[in-house]
Amino acid sequence: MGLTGYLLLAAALFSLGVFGVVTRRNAIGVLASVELMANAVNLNLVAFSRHHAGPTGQVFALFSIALTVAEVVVGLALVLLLFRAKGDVRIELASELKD
Amino acid sequence: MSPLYTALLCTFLPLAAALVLVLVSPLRRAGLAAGLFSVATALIAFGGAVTLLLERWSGAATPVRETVRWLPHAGLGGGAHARAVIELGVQIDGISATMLVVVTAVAACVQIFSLGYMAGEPKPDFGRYFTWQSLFLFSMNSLVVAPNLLQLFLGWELVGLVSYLLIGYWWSKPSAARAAMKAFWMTKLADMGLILALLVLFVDTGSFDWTVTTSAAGAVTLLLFFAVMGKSAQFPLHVWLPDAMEGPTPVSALLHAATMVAAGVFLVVRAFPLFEQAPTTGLVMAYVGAFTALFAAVIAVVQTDIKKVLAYSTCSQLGYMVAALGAGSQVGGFFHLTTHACFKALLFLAAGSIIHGVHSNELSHMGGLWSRMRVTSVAFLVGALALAGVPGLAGFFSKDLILEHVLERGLWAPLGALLVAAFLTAFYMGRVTLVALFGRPSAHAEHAHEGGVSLLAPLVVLAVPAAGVGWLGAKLSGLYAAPVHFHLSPVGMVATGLALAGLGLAYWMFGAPQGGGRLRAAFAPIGRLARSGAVNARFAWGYGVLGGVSSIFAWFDRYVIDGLMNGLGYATLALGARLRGLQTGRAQDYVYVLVAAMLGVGAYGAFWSR
Amino acid sequence: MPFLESHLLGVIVAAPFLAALALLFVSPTRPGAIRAISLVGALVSLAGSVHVALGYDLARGGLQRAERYPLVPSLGIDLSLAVDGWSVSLLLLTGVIIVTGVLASWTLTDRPRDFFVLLLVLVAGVFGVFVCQDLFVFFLFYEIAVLPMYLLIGIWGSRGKVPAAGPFAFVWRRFDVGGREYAAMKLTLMLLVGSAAILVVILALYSAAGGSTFDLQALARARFPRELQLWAFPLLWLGFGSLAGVFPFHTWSPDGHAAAPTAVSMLHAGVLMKLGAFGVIRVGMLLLPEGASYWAPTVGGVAVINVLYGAICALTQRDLKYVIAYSSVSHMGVVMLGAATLTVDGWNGAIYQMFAHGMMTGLFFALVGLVYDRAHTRWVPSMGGFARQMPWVASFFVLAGLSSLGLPGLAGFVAEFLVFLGAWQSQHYVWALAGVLGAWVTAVYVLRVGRDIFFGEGPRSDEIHHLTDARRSEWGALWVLGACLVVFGSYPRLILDFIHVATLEYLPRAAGAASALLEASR
Amino acid sequence: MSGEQVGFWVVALAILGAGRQVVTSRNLVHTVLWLAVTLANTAVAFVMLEATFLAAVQVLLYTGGVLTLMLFGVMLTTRDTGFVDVRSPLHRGFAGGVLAAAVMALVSASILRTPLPEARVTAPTTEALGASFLTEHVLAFEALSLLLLSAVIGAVVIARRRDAGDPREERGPAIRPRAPRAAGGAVRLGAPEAE
Repeated sequence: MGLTGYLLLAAALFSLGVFGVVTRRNAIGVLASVELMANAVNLNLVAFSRHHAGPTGQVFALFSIALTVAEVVVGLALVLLLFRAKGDVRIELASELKD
Repeated sequence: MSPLYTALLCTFLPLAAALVLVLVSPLRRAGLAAGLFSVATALIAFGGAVTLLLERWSGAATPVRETVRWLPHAGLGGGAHARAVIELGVQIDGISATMLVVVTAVAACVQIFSLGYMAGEPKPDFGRYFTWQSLFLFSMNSLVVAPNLLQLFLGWELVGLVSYLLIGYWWSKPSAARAAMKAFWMTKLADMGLILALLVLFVDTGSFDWTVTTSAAGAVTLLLFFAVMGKSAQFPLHVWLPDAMEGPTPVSALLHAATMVAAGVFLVVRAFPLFEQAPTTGLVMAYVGAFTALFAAVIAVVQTDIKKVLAYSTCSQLGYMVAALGAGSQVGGFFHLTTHACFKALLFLAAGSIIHGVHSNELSHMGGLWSRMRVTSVAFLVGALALAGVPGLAGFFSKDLILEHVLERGLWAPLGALLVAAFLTAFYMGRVTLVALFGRPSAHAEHAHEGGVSLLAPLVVLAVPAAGVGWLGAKLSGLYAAPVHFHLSPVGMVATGLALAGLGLAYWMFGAPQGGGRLRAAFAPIGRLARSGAVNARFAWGYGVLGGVSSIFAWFDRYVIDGLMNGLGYATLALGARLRGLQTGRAQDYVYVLVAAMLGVGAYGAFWSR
Repeated sequence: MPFLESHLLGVIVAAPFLAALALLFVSPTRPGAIRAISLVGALVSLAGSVHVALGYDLARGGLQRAERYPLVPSLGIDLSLAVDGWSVSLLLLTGVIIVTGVLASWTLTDRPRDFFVLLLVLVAGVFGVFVCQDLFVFFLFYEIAVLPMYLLIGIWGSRGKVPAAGPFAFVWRRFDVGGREYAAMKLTLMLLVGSAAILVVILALYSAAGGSTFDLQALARARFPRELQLWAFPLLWLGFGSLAGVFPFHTWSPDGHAAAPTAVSMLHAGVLMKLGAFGVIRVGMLLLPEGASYWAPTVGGVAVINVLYGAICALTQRDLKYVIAYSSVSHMGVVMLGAATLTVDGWNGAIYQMFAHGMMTGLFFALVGLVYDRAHTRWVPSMGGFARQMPWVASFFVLAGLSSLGLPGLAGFVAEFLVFLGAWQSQHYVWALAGVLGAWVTAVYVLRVGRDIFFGEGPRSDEIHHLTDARRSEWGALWVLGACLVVFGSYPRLILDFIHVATLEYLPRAAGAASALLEASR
Repeated sequence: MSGEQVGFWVVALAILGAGRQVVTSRNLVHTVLWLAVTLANTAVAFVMLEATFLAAVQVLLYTGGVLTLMLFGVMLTTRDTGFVDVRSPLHRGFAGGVLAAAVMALVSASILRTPLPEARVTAPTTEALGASFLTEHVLAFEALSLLLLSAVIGAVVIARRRDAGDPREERGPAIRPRAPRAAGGAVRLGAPEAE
C-alpha cells in the first residue's frame, strides 16, 4: 500500500479528532479526541519515514508520543483541578477566558 | 616660553584654578585660601599677558596662530566646503595681546579688591565667588585669544554664563535671582544673532574666520551686531545691565563695566574685516551707538543709586565705542574700550569701596567722604574726570578720536548725539562726585572709613592707567593698525569745552552754589520716566505675551491633542464593549475559529495564491 | 579572553538579561544583594561598551565585531550583531544611563527585585536594538525594550493631577487621567500602535526584498521600488516616531515621564526615546532613501513644531516632571530635525543630540527624582530656595539646564550647533531659525524653573521640610552624568569621530537619493 | 488486491470505526476503551510500515500507560453521573461535522494534488533509531526528558490537594471565581483603581 493511502487514513483520523474536540462536552472526551489527532500525526510521520528516508521520521514520532504522554498527564491534572473546583468536568465550565 | 604656551597658560591656568576649586571642596570651603589661590593664578596670567604684550611692543614678534580640529566636518559638494574644518585655537596679535593685558589686569585688581570687599561672606560662599571669578578669567581669555568667530562665540557664551552666576551670587535674594535670569535671557536672545551669523558665514564660505570675503557680509554683520547689542547693552537690549548691578560691586566692575560687556565691542574690533565689507551695517551701528550713548547718559543723570549711574554710564560709553566702529574707526573703538576699561573699573571699585564704607548704594546716604575716605575719593575723582574727558586723562584721548572719525564720515546726527552725551557725561559724573565726596554728610556717611589695604591697593594701581593710558595711544594702535598720533582736532576742542561746561553746570547745581532748582525740576519727568522703566515694561509685556502664548499652547496640548488621543481610547473601548458579545469564553469555540482560520489560510496558500 | 573578545556584543546584550535571571534566584528580602547584582550587570555592559569603543577601528570604519547566531535560518532570521560608529556612541550612552539609573534607584524599597528585573530586561532590549543588524531581531529587541515600561510605570509610578476640561472632558469621567495606570496604559497603547505600523513595513520590506533575509545590510542594498518607499517611509516615521515623541504622538510623554519612577524616567527619556529616532534613521532613512528624501521636508517641518511647541508648552508647566518631559519632546525634535536635513552635519548632530540629550535628561530626571524624594511634591510653585539645603542638587540642575539650552562647553551645544549647521546647509533656513529660537525658549523656562525651585526665598509651602542633599549613590550618579556633559561637551570628538565615520558611510545613500530626486524634479 | 492491501483496508476500517466511537460514544468508559482499540490498530499499522519498535512503544506507552491513566481520570471525575457525557446540542454537532469535513477535504485535496513517492525505501532498523537518538538528536532527547520531568512535577503541583488547613479547600473551589477583571489593558483603563 502506498504513501497516499496512509496519509488519507491519517487525515480522516485527524478530522475525527477535530470533530471530537469541538463537540465533546466532557473534558476527558476532549482529551481523548486530542489523542486521536496526535495519533494521526504519528501515523503520518511513520509513513513518511517509510517512504522517504531514514530514521528521522520515526524519531520524531517517538518524540511526539512522549510529548503526548506529557500532555495527557498535565491535561488530566487540569481536569482533576477543574473537577475539584467546579464539581464537574464539563468543559464550558472553564470559561474564565471570558474576561 | 614661546608666545603660544604663554597664551595657553594665560587661558588655562584660571580654568585649572576653577576646576581645582570645584573639585577640592576643602580648599573652596576654606575661604581666604581659595581667594588667595585664585588671585595667584590671576596674577600669573597677568604676568603672561604682559610678556605677550611686551613682545609685540618691541616690534619683534609676528602674530601667532595655532589651531586644532574641534568637530569633524565634511561638506557635501566641492568648493570651499571640501576643505572646511571646524577648529579652535589661539591667535595672538596686537589686538588680543592688548585685550589680554586689559582683562587680566582688571581681573587681578578686582580679585584682590574682592578679598577685602567680600571678607564678610560665609567661607563656602567666598570660595564659590572666587571659583566663578577664575572661571570668568578663563572664559574671557578664551574669547580674547580666539582665532575665529566660533571660539569667540564659545567664550562669549561662557562669559554670559559666569555673568549669570555672579549676578546671582546672592541667589537667596529674589531680586538677584531674577536679575541673573533676566541678564541671561536678554543676552541669550541676542546671541541667536551670533549663532545665525556663524551659520550664514560657514555655509557661505566654509570657514569661521573673520578674514574671509563673503557675499553675505551684510547679513552676517547685521546678525553679529544684533548679538553685540545684547552683550554690549545697546538700546533697546540694554535693560539687563542696570539690573545686573544686583551682583557684588567688584563683579560689576569686572564684568559689567570693564570686560564682559565690552566683549561685544571686541567682537566688532576682531571681525572688523567683515564689517568693512558691509557699509550699511556700519551706518546702523553708528546710529544705534550714538543714540544709546545719548539715551543712557540722559537716564544716568537722574539715577540716585551710585551703581546705577555707573551702569548707565557704561551703556553710554559702549554706545560711543559702537558708534566709533560704525563710523569705520577700529582704532577709535578699541582704544576707547581700553581706556574705558581702566577708568570704569576704577570708578566701580572706588564706588565699591564707598559702599563698603557707607553700607549703602544710595547717593543721598553719602556725602562728605573726601575727608573720611581720602584714597578712595582721589581714585574716584581721577576716574570721574577721565570719564568726563578732562584733557590729559585717558577718556579725553579716545573720545576725541571717536568724534573726529564720526565727523570725518559726515555722520552729523550721531555726532550731535555724541557731543550732547559728552556734555551729559561730564555733568552726571560731576554730580555724583560732588554729592558723594563733597556734599553734606548724611547719617550713614558719618562713620564711613577706609577699608583694608586689599581695597585700596587696586584703586591706586588702576588709577595710574586711568590717568595715563591715553598717552600710549599711538603705540597701542601701532600694534595692530597704522599708528594714530594724537592731535587736538576742532571737534575735540568742542567736546572738551562741552565737558568742562558740564562739570561747571554740575558744580553750579550740586556744588557750593546749589543753584538751578528750576533745571532740576526740568529733569524730574526724565527721572520719572527712567524709574518707571518704559523699555523694561515693554520687555515685561513681551514676557507676559510669551507666557500667555505658552499657556494657550499647554492647554491646547493637554486638552485638545491629548484629549483627542484619550477620546480615541474611549471610542476603542466603546467599540470593544459592542464586540464583546462575540466572545463566549468557551475554549472549544476558540478552537473552532482557530481551525477554521487555519483552514482558510491553508486553502488560500494551497489553491488560490498560485 | 578570546571568547569574551569575540562575543563581546553578545555579552553586552546578555549581561543585563543574565543579571535579571540571577535576580530571580535572590530572595526579595535582600535588597543589598539585589542592588549589587543589578549594578554588576549594568557595569559589565558599560565596561563592554567602553571596550568596544576603545577597540573600534576608526580608520577602517564600517561594521565591526560582527557576531552571528542563527535563529530561524529558513526565514533568514539571524541574531546578527555588529557595531558601527553610531552604535558605539549609543552603546556608551546606554551603559552610562543604566549604571546611573541603578545608582539613582538605590534607595527604592517597594519590591526592589521585580523592579530591577524589569529594568534590566528593558535595558537589554535597548542594547540589542543598538547593535542588532537583523531587522526582525531589531524589532524584537525594540518590543523587549518597550513593554516592561508598562509594568514599571503601572506598579512603581506616581501620579499627577490633570483637571478635566476642554472638548474631551467626558473622557475624564471614564479614565483616571494623570494616574499611573492611565499613564502606563497610554504609553503602551500608543507605542504598540506604532509598533504595528512598523511591523507592517518590516514584513513588506522582507517580502519585497525576496523574502529570504532580514539582514539590514542586505536590505539596504535591495533598492525597493519607489511606490513602496513612498508609503512605507511615513509609516515607519510615525511608528518609530511615536516613541521619539513626534508631534502629535508625543502626548504619552508628559504623562508617562511624569508618572514613571526616577530610574525609569531616566532610561525612558535618556535612552528609549532615542530608539525611536534611531529607528527612523537606521531603518527608515537607510533602507528607504527615496522615501526619506521625499518626506524629509515633512519630517523636518514636524520636527520644527516639536522643537518650538515642546519648549513653549514647557514654559507654563507647574509640575516639575512635566517641564522636563516637555523639554524632552522639544529636544527630540532637534534629533528629528537633524535627521531630516540629510546632511553630514545634520546627521552627526542628530546622533550626537541623542547622546547628549540622553546624558542631560538622565541627569535632569535623576535630580527631579531627588527633589521629589525629599520634598514629596512636584509642584514647582510650592518650592523655592532649595539650594540652601541641597546645594549640589542645585548646581547639577543648573548644569543640566545649561546643557539643555545649548551652552558651549556642554554636550548639548555641540549637537544643536551641528543640527543648525546642517539645516542651514540643506537650505531650510526656517528650520535653523526655529531651532535657535527653541534654544532660547529653553533658556527661558529652564532658568525660570531652576530659580523657582532652588533660588530666592525658602519653600513657599509649609509642608516641605527636612530637605537633604544628594547621598552617596545618588551623588555618584550625578557626578558621572555631570562629568560626561562637561567632558563630551568640551572635547566632543571623543564621541563625534565615531559618529562621523558612520555618517560618512551611510549618508551618501540617502543624500544620493535626495539629489536624484532633485534632478527628477527639474 | 494483494494481501498487504487487504490488511491495510482492514486496519484502516478498524481505526476509523473505533475513532468514530471515540468521538461519539456517550459513555466515557467506552470512549476510553474505543480509544484503546484505535491506538492498538495504529500499532498494527506501524507494524505494516515496518516500524516495529514504534509499534511496541505505542502499545506499551499508550495502551498500557496513558489509557490506564485516563480510565482513572474518568472513574474519579464522572463517578456520580454514571460515566455518561452530556449530549452536545445539535447545532454544535452539525458545525463540528462541517469543520471536520472541511479539514478532511482540504487535507486530502492537498495530499492528492501533491506528487508523492510511492516506492518504499529500506526501513530503518531499531539500532539505527537508537543511534540516531544518541547522536544526531541527543539534545532534543535530553530536552524531552526534562520536559517529561517537569510535566510530572507540574501535574503533581497542579493536582495536589491543598493542605487540610487551607480554608479555601474546605469550601470546595480551589480556584475562586474572581471578581470580573480586565484581561487586556484596554478594559482596565476603564476601571480606575481607587488610590
